[in-house]
Amino acid sequence: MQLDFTQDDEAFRVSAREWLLANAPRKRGPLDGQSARAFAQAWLSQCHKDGWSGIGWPKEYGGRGLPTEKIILWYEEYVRARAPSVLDCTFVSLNHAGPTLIACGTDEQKAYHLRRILVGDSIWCQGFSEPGSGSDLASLTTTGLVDGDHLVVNGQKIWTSYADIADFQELLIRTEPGSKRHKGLSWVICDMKSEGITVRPIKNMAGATHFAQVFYDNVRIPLSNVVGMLHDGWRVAMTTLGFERKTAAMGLQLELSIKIEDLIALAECPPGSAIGKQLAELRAEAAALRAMTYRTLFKDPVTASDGSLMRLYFAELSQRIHRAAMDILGADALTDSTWTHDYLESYSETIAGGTAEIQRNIIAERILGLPREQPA
Amino acid sequence: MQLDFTQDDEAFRVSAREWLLANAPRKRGPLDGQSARAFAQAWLSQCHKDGWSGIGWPKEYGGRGLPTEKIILWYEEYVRARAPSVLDCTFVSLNHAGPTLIACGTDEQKAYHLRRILVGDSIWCQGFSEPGSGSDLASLTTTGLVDGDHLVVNGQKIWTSYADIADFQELLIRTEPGSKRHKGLSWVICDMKSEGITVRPIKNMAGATHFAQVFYDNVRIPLSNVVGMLHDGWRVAMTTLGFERKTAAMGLQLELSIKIEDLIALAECPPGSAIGKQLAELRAEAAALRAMTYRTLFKDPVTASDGSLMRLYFAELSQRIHRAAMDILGADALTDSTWTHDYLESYSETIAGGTAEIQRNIIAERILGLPREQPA
Amino acid sequence: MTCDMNYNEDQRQILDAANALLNTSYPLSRLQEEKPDDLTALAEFGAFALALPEERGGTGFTIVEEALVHGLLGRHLISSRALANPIAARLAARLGRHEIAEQVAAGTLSVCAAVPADDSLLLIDGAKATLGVVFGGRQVILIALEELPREGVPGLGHSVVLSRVRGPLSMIGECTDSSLLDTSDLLVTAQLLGIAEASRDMAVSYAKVREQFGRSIGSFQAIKHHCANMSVDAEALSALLDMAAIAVRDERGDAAFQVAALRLLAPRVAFANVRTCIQIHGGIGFSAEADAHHYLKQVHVLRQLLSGNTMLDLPAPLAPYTSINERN
Amino acid sequence: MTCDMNYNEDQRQILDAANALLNTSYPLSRLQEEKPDDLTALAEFGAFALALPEERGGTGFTIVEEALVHGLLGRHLISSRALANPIAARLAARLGRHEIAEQVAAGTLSVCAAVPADDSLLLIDGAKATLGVVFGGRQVILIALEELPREGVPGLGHSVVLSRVRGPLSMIGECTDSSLLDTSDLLVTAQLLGIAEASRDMAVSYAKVREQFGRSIGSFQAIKHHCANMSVDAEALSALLDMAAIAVRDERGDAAFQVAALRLLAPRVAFANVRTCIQIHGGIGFSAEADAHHYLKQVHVLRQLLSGNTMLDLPAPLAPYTSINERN
Repeated sequence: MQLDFTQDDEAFRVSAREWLLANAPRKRGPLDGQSARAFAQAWLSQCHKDGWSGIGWPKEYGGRGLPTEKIILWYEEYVRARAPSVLDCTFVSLNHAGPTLIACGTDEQKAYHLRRILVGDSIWCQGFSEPGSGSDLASLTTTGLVDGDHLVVNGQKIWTSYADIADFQELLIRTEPGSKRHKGLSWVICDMKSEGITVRPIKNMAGATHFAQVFYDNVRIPLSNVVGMLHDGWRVAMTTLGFERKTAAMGLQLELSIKIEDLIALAECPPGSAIGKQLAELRAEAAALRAMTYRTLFKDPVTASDGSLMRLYFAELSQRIHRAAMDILGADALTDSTWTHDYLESYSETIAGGTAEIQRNIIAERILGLPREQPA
Repeated sequence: MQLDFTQDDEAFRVSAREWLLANAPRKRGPLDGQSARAFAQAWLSQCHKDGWSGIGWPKEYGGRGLPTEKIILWYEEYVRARAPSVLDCTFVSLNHAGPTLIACGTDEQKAYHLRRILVGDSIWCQGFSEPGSGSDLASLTTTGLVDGDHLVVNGQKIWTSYADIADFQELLIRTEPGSKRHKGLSWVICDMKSEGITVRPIKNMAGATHFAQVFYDNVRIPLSNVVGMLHDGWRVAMTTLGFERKTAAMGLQLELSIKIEDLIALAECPPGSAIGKQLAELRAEAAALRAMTYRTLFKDPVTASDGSLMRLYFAELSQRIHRAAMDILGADALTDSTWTHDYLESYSETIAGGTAEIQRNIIAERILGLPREQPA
Repeated sequence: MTCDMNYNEDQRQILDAANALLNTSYPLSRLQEEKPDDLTALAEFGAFALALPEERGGTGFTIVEEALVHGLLGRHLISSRALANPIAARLAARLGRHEIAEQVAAGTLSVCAAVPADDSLLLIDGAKATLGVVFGGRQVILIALEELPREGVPGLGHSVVLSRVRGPLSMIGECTDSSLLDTSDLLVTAQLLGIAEASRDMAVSYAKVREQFGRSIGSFQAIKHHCANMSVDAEALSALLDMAAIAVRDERGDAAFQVAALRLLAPRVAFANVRTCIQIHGGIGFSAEADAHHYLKQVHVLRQLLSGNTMLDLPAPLAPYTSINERN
Repeated sequence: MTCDMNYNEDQRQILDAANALLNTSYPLSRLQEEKPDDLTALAEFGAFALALPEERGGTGFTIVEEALVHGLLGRHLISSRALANPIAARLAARLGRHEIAEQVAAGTLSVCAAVPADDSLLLIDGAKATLGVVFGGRQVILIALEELPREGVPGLGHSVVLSRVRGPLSMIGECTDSSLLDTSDLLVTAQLLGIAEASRDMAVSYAKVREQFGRSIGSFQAIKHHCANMSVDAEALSALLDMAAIAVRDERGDAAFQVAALRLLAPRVAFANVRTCIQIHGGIGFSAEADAHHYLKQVHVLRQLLSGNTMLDLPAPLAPYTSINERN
């Protein structure tokens, strides 16, 4: 076990720090809509111009192919400089769609999309969840029927972040009629400007409208947009999990270390006080989360259940930190501010991407080997 | 809604207080074995002599038939005077076996047992749980087969408190061969001196040996010892639940109000300190428990699920109070003392008499009407 | 019977009547319109004069019935103006300003709640209020708002309606008397209890109908146990509230203690239940389309109206006669 | 690779060897005999000289490997003398008492842990110890015990073995240096982690075999989620311990911070896991016949050996460059 950063690593850290402090926007960007898109695109484009977009992507696809050590240092510097949240509208394209195309896409798909993603020219959204299959993803029912060299898609998706401003969607649909559960699904690239798509934005409890319901009425998608094999979409969807669980989550996880420091600065904590005790514990947990994050980066392979452990710890810690902030804010907790907004947003942490209950099931069944839930 | 105690009630309170302060033992009694029996018997006998035994029992059976108001006042004064724990080896006879006999026993059974119980002459234990049916009481398998005018009992019971020092046992057994679940059970009076009974005491984690495993090897019990109808034991076992949940639990619940006051006195709590915050919350919860206790006393009927609500709140609060004590004790937490003993004993609160998990199921299914657990 | 913790016939009637009014005039669906509550129907019902003596226009009920009704107001997420109102009426009466007290009780003067924030005051849903009650720890202050310029302030999640006022306040009077603070806290915690119960009920109803993995999510033990926890805590809080309300009404010696306990417990239970309610609803619970988030925001509002923690400063009604050292 | 959080080959070997020794010589079943642990086998294995330089009789490993081994000692509920020993050796060396340090490391002098209690000292499992290490907040003191009369004291649940000494102590020396306290806390928390993991494993194993309602209790979601919680917390603690051990070994600037975090987290996680383990075992978990209660009592012992909370006194390794006010 070692954490020895080389001189080269340290030089990289300094260059990242200097660039971020000089270039990262000083203010938080807009929360939703076209202005959020414009802000995120401008920031990604600026990153790309100076070589900071897709630093973990392979060089052959326009990334910098940096090793884990440097990616750690980049994200550490990123959060310390308070650069824009990694969870903006470029998150899906950079951390999910792009890596999936790299792993499973055709040459044509890669050639068309990857550069656009890195530069910030195309924004992606994810079309996995459906009204009837929130936590139970494999029960999805949106269908794509082969008609000549197209799929004809009907159905609906929900909780699709940034659907209203996205150019493309990674869409998981049932292409084999009558298939069950994980079988017979396909992962396709859906152009959000296609005819037959209706996007109904949904406001969340924090007052932001970054997710939406998407309806598909005979939407025609070329078969050439299928990524991986037809009917093999579940496997395609799973390929990026490792990437997602390592690199993509890192920015979010490390950001909590900054938030707890902000909170300690915000609060007045006489020694031995109740609030001081609470903040000390939260700080210790944030340190543990950081240690878990690093450990996971060097694990190979990172399984879905490793992801669940970390996801759950992160989610509940994030909620506790934000709740503590509300206590500390006093009457200011009633106003809209960065803290109160993030507090309300934190309620999604134990819901989105599989509820805390589902994560616990996964840990119990897949890591600990306890008996599977009995199907109905 | 009213809590108006009459002048008569207040006079009763004063007499109870004076008697308790003059007569209640100043020291905690022995924890287990014959010395615990002797201590409990002496105390109950003294109570009986002055008219304080079975104050809630009907007058015709030797009790005082006092109304709820006076029973409240008695228990309030009882815990304030630090009289011996109600959960000693007379608990089952006074609060469970006795009331069951009153409700379902024959005249002969009543005539023989009730006075002995009130005076402290006979000690009872409860034979419900079995090694394979802890939380799942209805799955019990100890059998009693009719043979002439006797039942012949084979099997084993576990977690039987005070089996080693008891004279009688309220024994729940399967008397109808092949019957399932709640059907075909009988509630019988078992003389603990019967041939074929072996008692194996089990030490608990607090170092006390007040429960035991009991083995039955062709134990012959007269059919005249069946309480209620043969094969109707489940209903008999349920009749005392109301009594148990109202009166019997009161002493234990109110005792927590005293414990939290002791803890506040023990701790040094500067205002705003972490420990002060914790104690304030525990004190508030103890106040809520007391309010719940009173509310339940005036509820009619008190259902099993009402009992589960209160039991769960009590159990978890008791554990929290005792855990806080361990924090406050510092190095003294390593020594054996009243606090540390009670702390260790408190681990049983969420296990004995149906685990916390079972109580939550009962609340969810019977009060809230959520779907029943699917049987295997 | 001299003691009885059950509701009597009068209490059941006022609760039924209030419930009927609230269901008709203040259904939760009104919240989608994002308009300030019109409290006229409640005022006409007499909700703000419940505990007033009959000769002063009251209905002759007591603080006990008033607290029960506030439980329903909490359930229906009625604007915190409905809390500011009865406190303003009492405060005005104590200050000898009976003309104000009567107008407030009749609902002809609009009162909002206010909380101090740095060098300003935040008015909650008080854009048109003519009076304000400042809830500031262990005191309440009645202020005139008519001439004060108000600045709109974005509220929590863009759904708490706030405005800010600065500068010298036109103070009508103040009160630091514990009995008024206890009354105020009793009504606030009654509303918190209403929210705790409503969010339990909403979660249970949803758990029965929402299906995942081919069965209702309420059949999963994790969801069941969430719901059971909500029930236990709400039941304990409800019993405590009844106990405290009786104690306040009857001016019992333990009234301050019981209210102090409520003050600690009520926001904790309400928060926990609302959080669980949102969690059980999943994605829809996090959206602004379900009502769960309104409960959450109202809990944040209500907790600001509670006076300070006094739990360890008061003698317990049930304390030992001898110290533990004497005993052992 | 310059960074790697996985165990290397040497680390896996020492862990395997220590595990084999512990399974053979210190099975949990020995606890039923209620006899003090004989630490000779561990001493011969070199467990107390792990981090000593080779020229001083050590095995040339580092504090990282020592911490990993202490995780196993925690799992096997080895007497806290095995913790007092390496601290005594380090303390003696710092005091220039190398002859003591060497005898302690070799296991020829018996050392016990001691904690101050009012005007006396409680020795933990120290009936025959010749030296004591007093763990007293932000200092450790080495004392000679040979001539001190010891009074047996009933310990927690009659299974923690205690004796009390009073009067003037024969002090060999003391140390308030944070680096020694951090090393000590690292080993103590490693043992707490071992207990947290062992109680998780014990609970999971039991949940798989114990049947109620016709199926294994591990198929009930409530039990599953208890086990999942134990896993998440143990995993986080384990990662933090590795991070801290590396930092202490390499004398990194964040070593004190990481250890401070461990000091808060480790007892909390160990307690929670042990409590859940007992609960999952039901009646048998509450009895003295299962081993779960020994874990509980050892957690109580170990937490007394931790030095004081410094979590908010230290700079964070990952802190923002600008204050939040500058940013917004």
